[in-house]
Amino acid sequence: RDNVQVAGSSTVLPYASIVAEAFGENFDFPTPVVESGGSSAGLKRFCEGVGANTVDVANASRAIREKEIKACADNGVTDIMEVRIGYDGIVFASDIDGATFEFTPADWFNALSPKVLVDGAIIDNPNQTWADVNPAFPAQQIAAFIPGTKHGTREVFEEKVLAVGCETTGALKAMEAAGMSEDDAEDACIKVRTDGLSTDIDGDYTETLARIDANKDGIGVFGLAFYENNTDKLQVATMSGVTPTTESISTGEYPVSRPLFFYVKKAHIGVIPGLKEYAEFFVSDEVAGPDGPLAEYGLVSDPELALTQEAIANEQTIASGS
Amino acid sequence: MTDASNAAPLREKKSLLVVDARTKKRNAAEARFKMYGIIAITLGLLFLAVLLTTIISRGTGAFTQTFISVPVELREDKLDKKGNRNLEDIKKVSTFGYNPLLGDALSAVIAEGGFTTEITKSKELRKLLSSSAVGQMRAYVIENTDQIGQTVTFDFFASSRVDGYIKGRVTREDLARDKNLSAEHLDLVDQMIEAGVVRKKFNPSFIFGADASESRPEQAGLGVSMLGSLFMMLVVLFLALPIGVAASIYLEEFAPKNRLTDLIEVNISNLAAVPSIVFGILGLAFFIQFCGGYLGIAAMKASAPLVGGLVLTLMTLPTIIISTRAALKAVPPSIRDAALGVGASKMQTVFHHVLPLAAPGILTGTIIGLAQALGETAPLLLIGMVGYIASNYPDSVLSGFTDPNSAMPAQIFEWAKRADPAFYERAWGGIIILLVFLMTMNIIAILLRRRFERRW
Amino acid sequence: MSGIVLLLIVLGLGALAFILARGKALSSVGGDQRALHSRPHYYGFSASILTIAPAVALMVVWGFGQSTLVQSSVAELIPASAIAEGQTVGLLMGDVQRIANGLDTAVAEGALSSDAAATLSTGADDIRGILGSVGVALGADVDPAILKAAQSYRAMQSSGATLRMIAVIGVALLGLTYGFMQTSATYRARNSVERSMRWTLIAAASVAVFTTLGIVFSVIFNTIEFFQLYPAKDFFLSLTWSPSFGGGSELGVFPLLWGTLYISLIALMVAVPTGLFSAIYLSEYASPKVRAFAKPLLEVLAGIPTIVYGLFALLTVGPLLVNVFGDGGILGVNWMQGGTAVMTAGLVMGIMLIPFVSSLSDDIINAVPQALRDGSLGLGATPSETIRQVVIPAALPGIVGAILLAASRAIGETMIVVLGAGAAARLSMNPFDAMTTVTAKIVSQLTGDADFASPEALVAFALAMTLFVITLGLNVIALGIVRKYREQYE
Amino acid sequence: MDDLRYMEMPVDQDTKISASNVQIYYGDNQAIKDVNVEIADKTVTAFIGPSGCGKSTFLRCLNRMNDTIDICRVEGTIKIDGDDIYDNAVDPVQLRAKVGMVFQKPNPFPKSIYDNVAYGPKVHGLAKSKADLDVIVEKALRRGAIWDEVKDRLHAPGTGLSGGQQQRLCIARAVATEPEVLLMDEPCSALDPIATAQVEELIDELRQSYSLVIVTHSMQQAARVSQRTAFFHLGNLVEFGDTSQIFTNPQDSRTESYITGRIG
Amino acid sequence: MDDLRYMEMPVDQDTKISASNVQIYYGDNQAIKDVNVEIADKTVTAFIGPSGCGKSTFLRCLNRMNDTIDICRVEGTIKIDGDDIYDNAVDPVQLRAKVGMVFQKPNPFPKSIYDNVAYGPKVHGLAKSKADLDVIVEKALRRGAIWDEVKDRLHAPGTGLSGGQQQRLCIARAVATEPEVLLMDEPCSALDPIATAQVEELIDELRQSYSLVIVTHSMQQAARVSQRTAFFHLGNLVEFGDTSQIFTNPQDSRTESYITGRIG
Ligand SMILES: Nc1ncnc2c1ncn2[C@@H]1O[C@H](COP(=O)(O)OP(=O)(O)OP(=O)(O)O)[C@@H](O)[C@H]1O
Ligand SMILES: Nc1ncnc2c1ncn2[C@@H]1O[C@H](COP(=O)(O)OP(=O)(O)OP(=O)(O)O)[C@@H](O)[C@H]1O
Ligand SMILES: [Mg+2]
Ligand SMILES: [Mg+2]
Ligand SMILES: O=P([O-])([O-])[O-]
Repeated sequence: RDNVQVAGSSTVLPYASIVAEAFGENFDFPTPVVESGGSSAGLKRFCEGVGANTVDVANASRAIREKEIKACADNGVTDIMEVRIGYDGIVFASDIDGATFEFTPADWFNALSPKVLVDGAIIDNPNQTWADVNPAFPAQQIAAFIPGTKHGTREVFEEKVLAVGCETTGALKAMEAAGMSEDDAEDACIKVRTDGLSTDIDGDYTETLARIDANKDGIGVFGLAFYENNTDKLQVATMSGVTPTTESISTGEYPVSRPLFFYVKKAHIGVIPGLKEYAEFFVSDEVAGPDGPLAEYGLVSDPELALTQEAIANEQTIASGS
Repeated sequence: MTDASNAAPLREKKSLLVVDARTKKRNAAEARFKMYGIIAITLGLLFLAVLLTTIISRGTGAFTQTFISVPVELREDKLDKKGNRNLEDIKKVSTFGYNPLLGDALSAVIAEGGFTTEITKSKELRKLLSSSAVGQMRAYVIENTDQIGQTVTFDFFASSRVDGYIKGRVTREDLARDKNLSAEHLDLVDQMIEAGVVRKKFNPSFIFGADASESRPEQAGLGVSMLGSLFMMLVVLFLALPIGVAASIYLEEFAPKNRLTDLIEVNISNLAAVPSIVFGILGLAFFIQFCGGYLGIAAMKASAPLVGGLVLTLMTLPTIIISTRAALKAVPPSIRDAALGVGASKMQTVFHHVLPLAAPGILTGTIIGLAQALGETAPLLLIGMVGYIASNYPDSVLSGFTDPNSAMPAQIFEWAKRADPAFYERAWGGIIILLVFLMTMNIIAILLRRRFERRW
Repeated sequence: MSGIVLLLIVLGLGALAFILARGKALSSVGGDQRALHSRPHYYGFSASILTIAPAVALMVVWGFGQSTLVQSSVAELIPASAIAEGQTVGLLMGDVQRIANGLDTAVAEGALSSDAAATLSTGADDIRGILGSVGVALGADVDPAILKAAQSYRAMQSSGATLRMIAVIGVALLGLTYGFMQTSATYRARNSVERSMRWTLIAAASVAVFTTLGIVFSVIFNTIEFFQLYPAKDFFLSLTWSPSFGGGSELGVFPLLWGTLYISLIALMVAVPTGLFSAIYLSEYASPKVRAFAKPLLEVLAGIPTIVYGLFALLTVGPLLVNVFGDGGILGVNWMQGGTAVMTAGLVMGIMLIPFVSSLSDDIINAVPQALRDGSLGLGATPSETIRQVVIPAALPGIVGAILLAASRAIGETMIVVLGAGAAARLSMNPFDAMTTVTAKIVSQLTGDADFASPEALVAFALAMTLFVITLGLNVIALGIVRKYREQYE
Repeated sequence: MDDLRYMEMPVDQDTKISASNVQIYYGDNQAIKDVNVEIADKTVTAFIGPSGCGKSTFLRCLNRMNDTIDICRVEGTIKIDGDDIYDNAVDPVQLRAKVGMVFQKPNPFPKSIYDNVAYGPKVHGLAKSKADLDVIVEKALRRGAIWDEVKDRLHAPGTGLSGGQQQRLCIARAVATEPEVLLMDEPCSALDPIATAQVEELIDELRQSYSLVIVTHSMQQAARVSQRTAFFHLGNLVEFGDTSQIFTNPQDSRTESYITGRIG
Repeated sequence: MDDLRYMEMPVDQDTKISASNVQIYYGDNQAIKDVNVEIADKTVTAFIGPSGCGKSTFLRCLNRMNDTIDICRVEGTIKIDGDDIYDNAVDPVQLRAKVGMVFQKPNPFPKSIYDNVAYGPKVHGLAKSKADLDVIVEKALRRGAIWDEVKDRLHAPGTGLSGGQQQRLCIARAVATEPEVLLMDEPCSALDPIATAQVEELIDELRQSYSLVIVTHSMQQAARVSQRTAFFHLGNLVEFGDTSQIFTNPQDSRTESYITGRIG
């Protein structure tokens, strides 16, 4: 095998494909092959073992888990380099011709949680329209298209929006006061109502877009890059007063984002032609920097990119590095 | 025997020209029945028509593309500082190094054409063009080092937004919050169209080209993944058809009828119900990890059309076996008797008489099986054929089976997911190509089937 | 010598065997074919098979044997010091092979003489440069031990190839001789050839069996792993499907099975009548011209990628249904909340399945002997009575096969379900509610973001296994029904 | 052996079927050439002639069974009870209910023996109840001279019968619908003498009320059961007349040589 | 009509086929009960008996054509030229090449007339060249007494022939492979007297070198062409002997009543 083989997250795929294409254009190495199939499937194949018939790089929209590192090690994949390439902003957007929204996490909690706090009591969520949630909003039917539970984005949504909303509305306290254990209360916070007002999307953002197309009341969760490519159809909502842009996300002002990674098998470096070059090229300033093509496409570049570059140069692995 | 009085007519005599009530009723039922048939067919064809018009109306745009012709001065001081035309040195200049040249060239075009625009920054100007432009230039320079220092006119892809504007998909209002292009750009484009610098023309590289990354929808083509599909279909056709027919012949004509063969029969029908992605799991485990990894067969690797073809073969087999068996069953036994009776062996009987008579059913199974295999994406997901893969043409026919490649449906599926709406048009365009491919592939089978059809 | 050339030689010997044996058979009876047990070409084929089959088998086995042998002896040449931490010998073997192949290419392209290739050394030559010039890119500079290994790898491979050639041609010649010797007028050549054919047929039939075994093997271990993490009781008996990342998922298969059943049922309710009536019309009423034109057209429906159907469901059929059955719809019934519903997916899937039923049934109906139709028409039955009571029952096994195929496809479909029916697992009787299927969940859990060793990801395998067992049961029942109602004509 | 027993039956019945200038083509091949014939009611008419001369073809025309053969084309007029059966207003289904047919090759349905016979009556609604139907089936099977052989296996498939049994089953099937005209294409070809006699008895019985046309190769059979005989040769109707006259005093030399060349 | 012409042929030929204690079952139904019979070489043996008595069943056993019927089971031994044909070592294909068969229902292949006849010779390699094959086909069709009718349409489908023509085509097809034993199940049932005579001539001619078994319902035919006759009744072989003896002096009362009950 002469080419670098990459597998994993479909969220990282666009960035990886841009890099792979430019890598092929600028190096004599063959263009790397970038498969999609999900972070989990990619890491699973990554951890299958060391050798030419396994992948060299796994893209992931979340950090590798302890259990996975162990599973990797069981198969002889011990020296893993973790590379954080930047952040994926997660935005809320609705139809371009519809009403404009300025959300807070509390709004989302009150709209989607099966149980909310009303007048000091935890009751079944009575809210049917956005006006019920917040009088400032139009009386528009709640129709949320949120990522299905297979998506890492869902986890981010739960942690950074629902859980936060749960706390700020005081629902968390009220639940604990009502005798729930802390864990149970936290679990209850991130539950989503199942009466049809919220729809899980197992597909990708195009599907969410199509759903909003079919239901103009819909509000969907998108990646920043996807939204930026579809500003003709979508308008983005602010969160806690901040408009999501690459800048506001990289400064941490806009709260909802997640880091993106790829993982490299150190053992393959020096054996698979172009592997190290690919990794270095990926995080080079020209590519992943704030003016590079990745940022242009919608990646929130990592302020600590220099550290990452150095780590790659030193072939720092997870065990030795972190 | 029976007495004559028994033979009294049950029914009264009537003229044939007068249709009696019962016959009327039966004829009405007949007409209804026939009507159901017509309705069913019309419905089917109607659905087809709706789908096809949708596909065609959305997809034809993908076959044309906007180009901008730009004369670029290939400045020596940027491209070959040492001036000795050493390829190694020229290669050191990355595509990023070509950006300034492009910006200057565009400014020159504006100046020369006398266009008026507010846009002056090189980076902003370059937004008119596809990001493939620099790559195109660099490849040209490496091929033609002697051209360094000259001015060469390139036909660059316009960026997807500009193309969308020309095709009517993008309007000035749409660009209000778009950071990729602004309304001023469009004013400039209008002038450039006027001057003939910007043209929309047929884009063969959509049909023959390779996939491009997310940021370059204008450059993406289906050609390489079409080859991927072609190689996979070759594998499927040359394995699934013979194996399927052979298996059916064995089970239907030779196998003893017992519990074991019942089990095999049920098992084959059951295979048809196995979700296609599970075949992907099997393909990953058996072909890639076992054959490729454990046995060390180099051709069995991820992303190889050979492996994809094998997986699709396994997936198509049940369809072919089920239809072939049904067709074999439908051949009247008297024909087998006739052949056996003149001393043909069972094998000869089957191959000379039964098989030709069952051919229409077998071909139908093949047509449907191949259609299914050609359109399938899910199993390819697990064997590494979905993603950004079809970016290089294979080096040779033989390596076409093993070089990493994607497949048409996977490519279309990938495009449909991408963020830039320009890919959406390409996805539909890709479906047109896929359907043309399908029809071409099936035409022989359809003609053959017509030849074999007969009643007895 | 490459395998292809060797194969061609063996095939050539096979052809020779054919000519010789056929000639011998004919001459043994002085050219009078009647005196032979079998037709002359059977003698030819019989000898050919004896020549080719063992030789090719040997080639394949030798191929594996040699590569294993060479690999292991070359691996011993690589000193432990050359193996970096975390690397394995196997990984380095890849590099060795790449260098060896690169040297081969270099020799073939004239960049190196074969002597030079065997004596290159890392100190004196720029290996990476030389190989790079012939298009073989290496990941790093070459370690001397690796180069040594690569050179002895080449040497072993080439002597192995020579040995293989001798052995394979030898076996082929032996087969040829034996085949030629046993050729005589009384030798049962046809039986021997047919025996080989029969084995070939059996081998083909076993492919299906091995596929099943393969499927079972490739999902069973992960299924077991799943059941170690998640109680089987909950999986089979819980009525909720709600996976979540943090653990505490409820993974009851029942709502998914229900969705699968419901959607497939609706799809079949669309596809079976439409397909069957189309088939009947095409084979019994339509003129040959209409038939020649409509049948392939309907088959295009099977070839349209499912994503198109999915989008069609999402963008066209769903809103249309909402307009009729939804809130404020034409019927004013408010049964439907959103466009995604069992009904949406079922209808669209039904369209896709039409050709599965129509084309296959059409062929089978067409194969029913005309004499049966004549018999019925002659009694004064109308064509439709004839079709319903004589033709269809006679064609029943084939039609059931076609329907089963359509049902199978319905069960296995994902894209239409995801886009048309939604992703939410729900237990409801209302066909206008969103639901999802087992298959859709297999795909989504398999391609999701959950930790791959977690029950949320592993459940995909358990789902696959469960579906497999259930469809097996349904197929057994279907077979029983067909057996019971089968009418064999003549 | 018996001599031919010439019938002394009166044959001046009403005309049931009249065919004039009938031409039948299979593609370009003309199988029947300009045939004119009048078939009387309550009579048995025999078609005889060498194999391949067009008997079956002409017979199939009389109830439009040739409609099912794509390449077959009929010209001329055929009237039954004065109605042109090729008229557009005529429903072939009703026609075939009236003009039943026994085919040359037995073609039982792949159903049970019972269902084979019950099929016609069910289609025509001749039975009011299951018991009724049982009676009809039994009667038909008795008339087809096969009741005794199959009464214990009425629910076994009709295709599992011997050749002669299948032929009789088809006869039973045809008479079960009580047609006014019964066309029988070599109904006794696979039957032994005793069964033949029984079928001939049936024919004789049916003649009391219906019109029958039978194709036969047995001159003796024609002589025994028919009142009128038509001799076909190479697609031509060579001679048509009273059976006695045809057999004793043929007008055409071809008829004579066919009759006298007889052996069977 | 002719009287029965009892043959005065010597019938002490070598035994070609000998069946002993043959029992044949269809499922649980016994169709042939303990039949013992010896069929001589260069002789025509006729099987007679009422419809459904098991003639075809027994005939199909002699070249193992019953193998194709799933539910059919044979017990006892049948030897041809001393070899047990149900022995495992026997190749049924070779057997059938040696023992040809004409089926009761004509079953031409849905191929051209030429191909129908040429198939057997091709499979057995009887022709060295196309010209050779043409000769064989013509000869077979002439023997089948159908050459004149089809010589201009050799490439028309065999299924487009008339019933009698199909029957003769099947006879031609069977003789084209030159089997040593020819089993014919009612070969003349759909034939007119002249064609019947031609086929009988063929049978007579074949008898010079081969052994023939024919099933027939025509007592006259049995008497005319056969030297030995077997009478079956309800699955039993009631009587077997020289044709002349069977017809003049039947030993069994059932034979007698069948013979004397004859009509056709
Ligand atoms: N395929 C079959 N399945 C079951 N029973 C059968 C089958 N074929 C024949 N039989 C039965 O076996 C018996 C003998 O049948 P066979 O065909 O041998 O009669 P036959 O003497 O040839 O009569 P015919 O003169 O009518 O042809 C009959 O009772 C028949 O119903
Ligand atoms: N389906 C057909 N297609 C073409 N030609 C046919 C078809 N059926 C019959 N023929 C031809 O028409 C002529 C008359 O055939 P028909 O079946 O009427 O003969 P027949 O008198 O019934 O003969 P038989 O006594 O042999 O049954 C024959 O030459 C025959 O070959
Ligand atoms: Mg006829
Ligand atoms: Mg019989
Ligand atoms: O494909 P994802 O793992 O990023 O959802």
